Amino acid sequence: MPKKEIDLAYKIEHLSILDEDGELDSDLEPDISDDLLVKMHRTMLLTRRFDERMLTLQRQGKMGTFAPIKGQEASQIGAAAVLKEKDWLAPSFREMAAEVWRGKSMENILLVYAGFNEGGLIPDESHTLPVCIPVATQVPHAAGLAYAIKFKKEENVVMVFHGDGATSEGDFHEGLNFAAVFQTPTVFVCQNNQWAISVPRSRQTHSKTLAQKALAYGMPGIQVDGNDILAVYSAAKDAVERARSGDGPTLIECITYRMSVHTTADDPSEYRDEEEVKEWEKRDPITRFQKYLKQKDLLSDEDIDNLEEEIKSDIKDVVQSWEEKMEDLGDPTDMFTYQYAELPPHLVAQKEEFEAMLSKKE
Amino acid sequence: MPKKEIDLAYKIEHLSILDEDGELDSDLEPDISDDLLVKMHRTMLLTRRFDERMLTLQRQGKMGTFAPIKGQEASQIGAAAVLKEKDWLAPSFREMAAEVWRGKSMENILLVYAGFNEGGLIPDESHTLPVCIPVATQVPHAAGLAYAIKFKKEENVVMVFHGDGATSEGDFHEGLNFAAVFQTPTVFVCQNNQWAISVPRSRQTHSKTLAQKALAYGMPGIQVDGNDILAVYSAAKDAVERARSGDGPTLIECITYRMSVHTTADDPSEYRDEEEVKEWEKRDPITRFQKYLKQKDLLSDEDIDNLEEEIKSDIKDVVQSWEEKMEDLGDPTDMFTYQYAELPPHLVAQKEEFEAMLSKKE
Amino acid sequence: MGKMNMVEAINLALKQEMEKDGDVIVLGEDVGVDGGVFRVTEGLLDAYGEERVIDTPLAESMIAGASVGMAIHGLKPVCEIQFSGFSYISFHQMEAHAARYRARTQGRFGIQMVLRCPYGGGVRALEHHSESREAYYAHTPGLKTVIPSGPRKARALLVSAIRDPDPVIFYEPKAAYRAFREEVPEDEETFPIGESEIVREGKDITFITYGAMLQRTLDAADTLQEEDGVEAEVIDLLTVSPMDDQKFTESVRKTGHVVIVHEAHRSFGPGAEMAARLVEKSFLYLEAPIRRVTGYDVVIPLYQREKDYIPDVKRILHGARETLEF
Amino acid sequence: MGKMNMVEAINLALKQEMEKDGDVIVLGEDVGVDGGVFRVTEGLLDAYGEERVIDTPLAESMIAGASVGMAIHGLKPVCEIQFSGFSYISFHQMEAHAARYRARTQGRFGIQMVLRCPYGGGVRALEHHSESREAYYAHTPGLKTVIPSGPRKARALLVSAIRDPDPVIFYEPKAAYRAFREEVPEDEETFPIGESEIVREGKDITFITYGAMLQRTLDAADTLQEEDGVEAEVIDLLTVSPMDDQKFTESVRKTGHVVIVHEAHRSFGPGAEMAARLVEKSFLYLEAPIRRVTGYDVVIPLYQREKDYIPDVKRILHGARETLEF
Ligand SMILES: Cc1ncc(C[n+]2csc(CCOP(=O)(O)OP(=O)(O)O)c2C)c(N)n1
Ligand SMILES: Cc1ncc(C[n+]2csc(CCOP(=O)(O)OP(=O)(O)O)c2C)c(N)n1
Ligand SMILES: [Mg+2]
Ligand SMILES: [Mg+2]
Repeated sequence: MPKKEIDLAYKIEHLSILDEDGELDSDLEPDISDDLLVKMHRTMLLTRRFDERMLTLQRQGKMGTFAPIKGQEASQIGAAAVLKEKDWLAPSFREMAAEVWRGKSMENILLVYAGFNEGGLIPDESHTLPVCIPVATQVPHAAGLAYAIKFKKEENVVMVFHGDGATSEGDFHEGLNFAAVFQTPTVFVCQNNQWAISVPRSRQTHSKTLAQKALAYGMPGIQVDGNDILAVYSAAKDAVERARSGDGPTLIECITYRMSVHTTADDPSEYRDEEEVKEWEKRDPITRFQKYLKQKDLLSDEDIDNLEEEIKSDIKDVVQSWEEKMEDLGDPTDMFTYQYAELPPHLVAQKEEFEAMLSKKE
Repeated sequence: MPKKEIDLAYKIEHLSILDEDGELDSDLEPDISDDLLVKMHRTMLLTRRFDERMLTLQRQGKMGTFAPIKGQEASQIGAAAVLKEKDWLAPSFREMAAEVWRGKSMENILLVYAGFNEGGLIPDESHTLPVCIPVATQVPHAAGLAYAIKFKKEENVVMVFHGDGATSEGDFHEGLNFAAVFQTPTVFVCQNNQWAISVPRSRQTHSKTLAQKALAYGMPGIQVDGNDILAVYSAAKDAVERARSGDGPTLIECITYRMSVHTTADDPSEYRDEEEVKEWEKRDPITRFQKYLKQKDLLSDEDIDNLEEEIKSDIKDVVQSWEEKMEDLGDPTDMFTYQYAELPPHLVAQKEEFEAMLSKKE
Repeated sequence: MGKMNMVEAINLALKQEMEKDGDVIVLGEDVGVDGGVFRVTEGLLDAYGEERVIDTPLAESMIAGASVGMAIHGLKPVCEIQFSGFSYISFHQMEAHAARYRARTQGRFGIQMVLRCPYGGGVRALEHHSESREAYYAHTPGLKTVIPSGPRKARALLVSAIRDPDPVIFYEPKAAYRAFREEVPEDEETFPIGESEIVREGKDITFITYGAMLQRTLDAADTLQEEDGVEAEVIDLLTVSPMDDQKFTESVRKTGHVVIVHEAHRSFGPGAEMAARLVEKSFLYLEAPIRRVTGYDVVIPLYQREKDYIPDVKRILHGARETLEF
Repeated sequence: MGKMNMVEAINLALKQEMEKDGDVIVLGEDVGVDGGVFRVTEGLLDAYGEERVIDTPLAESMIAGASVGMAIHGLKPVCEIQFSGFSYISFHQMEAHAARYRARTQGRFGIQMVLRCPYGGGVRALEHHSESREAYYAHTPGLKTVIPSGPRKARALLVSAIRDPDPVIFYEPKAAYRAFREEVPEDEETFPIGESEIVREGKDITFITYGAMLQRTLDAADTLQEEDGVEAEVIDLLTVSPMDDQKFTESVRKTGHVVIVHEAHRSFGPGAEMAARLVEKSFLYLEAPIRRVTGYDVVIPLYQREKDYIPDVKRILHGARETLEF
């Protein structure tokens, strides 16, 4: 009776399959079709280049603030690749790679960052939620949405992304607790990119891992090498299968790195060492994955060159079509349109007032 | 490298010293002076009787809603007894026993529940915070206050009480995380009384224990038999010493039981079985502690009888003095007095308006 | 159905809507087994099971946030925050998401949810249990804020709120929960959100009020009639936002005098908006300053002094007479 | 000290107060090593160390709640919420505790804290970064809400706020952060909280405004002078709550015409309170309806359309001329 240890039922593990030197643990190698592997690689490269292009557009003043994803391609695509089309994805604000994987319009992404509400449109069939800016507030949505799925006896799951910083917010806590209590089909994917703006992971929380926060909810948690797309995929696959088969939620901590600025309004030299960035460049998720694909004869240097050309041209098209779209977006009365399903009288009046002002000369 | 378990540094233990049959684990028996033991017992009995008296007063319509403490005397007094006078105590709304232990005026407690703001007065020297109604919102206060203590290089600690339900709130999470990150001298005492109004512990969270939530913050956590005052005292003593010596916060989960209604506005027969209450009556913290004191020759049946008489008379005095006080509390303009350090002009005007109304006949 | 109090009427609305529409679900603290701390959700669990009547963990932000998530996938959550005084914990979910999701997604995802909570004084409760802070919600674009004054309207408005494609804050005046009974038709009844109602006609002075203040305003109107021979028009606002200013700005064209009555604090309260609209729309008809008979700008005192804070008939009469004598 | 922008001026206030009073501490997200996302807290960490300049975990409720705890034990926390759009996450801590602790403890524990946050549009930011919801705070008894319009006032008001024994919400108009420079005296300067200021005298019309709207209101006043020969009086509110209604209710006795200008939504916004006070205190002097030139009752659009939402000189002029021509 006196002092006895309690068995917590779960242990916290770290998973790595393809290490930074490209060494593979073939026992753990996930079974992924060649097509899928190639598509994963293409999207990693596409989103890396698109991210770079966005940075240029921002620096040129054509776009406002955005949060680059550089370095997190494996952490995002590895997880999202496990999802079926009807599964749901709830991003935070730094999951462009996952969103593009899910088929989100790149023009729309540009539109939003260029300050046009129209870019926020979610097409009717899409199960990818809009970007969520207030940190961690999307977490309870994912739990509630997954509840609705379970309620409707559908087989889909919800995957929600959030950062390391997000784990400090009350909404993270409340969302995970809800998901565990009701055993909803939710997969929480933490993009632990080591920084929350200027706050390093070590100051964000005193716990050794973020994965172990799952224990607070009686939920399985796992830490994976987030720059190892095979490890991310494997962990996500386990979690999604568990969720789909009714066995409840999982927390996955992806150890990755924000190789770029926090947002374009940020200057990381104020708070972090270039050395650290250099160290992480060696662990670049794309080059590592390329090594693997080459070993599997699914990729050659020539393929990469061709792909780079193709992507360049794709991005050019996107940017051009975005620029054209922007010219057509001329209707400022749009701000009244979607506030309510139907415009209430006071907004009808305010809209008229606004239109009258528009038509007045300076 | 592949899949390896992470050592979390902490394990979660359950502590019990004096079991429900009065069996003592003498290896673990804490070293408590006879005087203190006797005082602890007296306060347990006093607050049990006072609680009963309050219930009567409420049923007679002399007081409004309050939250009875019956059954939680050991969980509260065992923990608070470890504190020094200059340590701080931050209660929630169901810690009357701890508050009385700390010297809070019983008249004032009655005044607040009788709807008089005047009862909220905290005397100048007191380090016991007021009751906090919004669940878990006192938790960040305790963390911040402890930060201030550390900042001022004082040696005091802050003990904060909260319920099992409170662990689901975002503020619980954010407060514990802050305390762990800054290693503040805070002791979190969870009164796991099995119920949050009608929601049983098992539905509040999917984790096996509440103590294990400490792992999410890299903080030591321990579960104790909360009806065993020796176990509560021991765990609290360890935690307070750790906090005092600069080694940071601890979460203590006291397994206890709310033997009475949630509040006087509540009818537990709607949601829980009388059988369960019966089971817990066998584990009554007071009778158990009395067995122990008798074994130690610190208490006899005659002592108990005398004590009961003494307490009855003390409570009678308190109630009488409260009733007298109430008669003097005639100044309704009091509602303007403490809003700000100085009354701003609009409140000066509103107060005058109010006074003019008061002096008007119906 | 016969006479009902407001608790029973709200319960009826919930039951009938749940019966009719399988997507309507109820969630909150103690709404299931316990039937709600005010018994508003009594019997729902037995009738619709624990998948549709959810006792949640104790976490307001999650209650609102999970409701948003459910609404995204087509459910129609009616969530309860146990007391409005705790609804600020979930305020950011309502402000950042419930209110904005439709606009953010350019119409794809409207958040069809109702957030119910008891508000206001009058039940001898503890601190934080008696606030009237509807102005926070009313100032938030994308939300609608509804406050019924009696059983029949509560039932009809709640049905409308549940069917409304936008998020509705449904503030229930707890002082009116069991204060009186009204005939509530068994058959479905709705009442348009965004419409006020003239509940008493008169030509000399206009009272604008809502919630638990309606009854005492009507009492004051009767007294004015008897003692002063003054015919008061009384408007029950019913929806605080979007505010129907048509009826009251028209009423004043007839009466020239206005008294606004609410429990909420005066400064930056709903009455300020009414005053501003009156000046904007009926300036030339105002014959005297608009009087606001409201809660003071202080935290509502504990229950012994609550009556000093909350407007009563005496204060309403005083305000009216001052305006009339101006 | 020479000319400073608002960021530098606020930084100066923080530095000098921290220098003077060892109990003043700064906490928030990225306020330390990074110096704040707007650089407002730059240099403080180096000067005062990480015990007094605290980079907190990402948790707004904790930032406000821990500040309350610190203030209970005599520290004077100046906490930053990175953008006002995230301050609603901590709203319940301000409402339930910061605002009430003094009253709850019958005077024993006043919460001497300042909650700073950048608010308002104009910096090409993302969603949730451009709101003006000062009315939420202004409607909350126990809080004071201050909004400076330029560098010098920002510095003086922040010093006063830090020394104020009550909790002060300090809303910083981020559009004014670097918009212009002003002479800011090196020596200590304070400005009383709760006082507005007449920044331009005139006899024909009264403008009431604050924050980033002051400059464009002054521009409109100049245009009115030039083009219409109208002499406008402009009042800078400075403290939104407790609101100094004396200057503006007196001004209208002279001018008879009022235009209120703010970025916040119109309905249930600060302008409604001003209108109500004007009617209460200067009814007989109002010669025309009060015009509210404000943000519309819609979520502020992303930055391409922000200018359509925020009042500009053209709208202010239009409002003024309508009032004058009434
Ligand atoms: C509730 C809230 N607080 C503050 C911010 C400002 N902010 C934007 S991102 C960020 C850091 C987020 O860190 P993390 O969760 O690790 O995600 P990352 O940016 O690294 O992807 C902060 C503080 C915000 N968007 N929302
Ligand atoms: C934030 C908040 N939400 C809801 C309530 C209403 N309420 C009061 S006590 C309580 C249950 C608290 O449960 P627990 O934390 O276990 O404490 P206990 O009452 O068992 O002591 C609830 C829901 C509240 N006071 N505060
Ligand atoms: Mg991060
Ligand atoms: Mg409990």
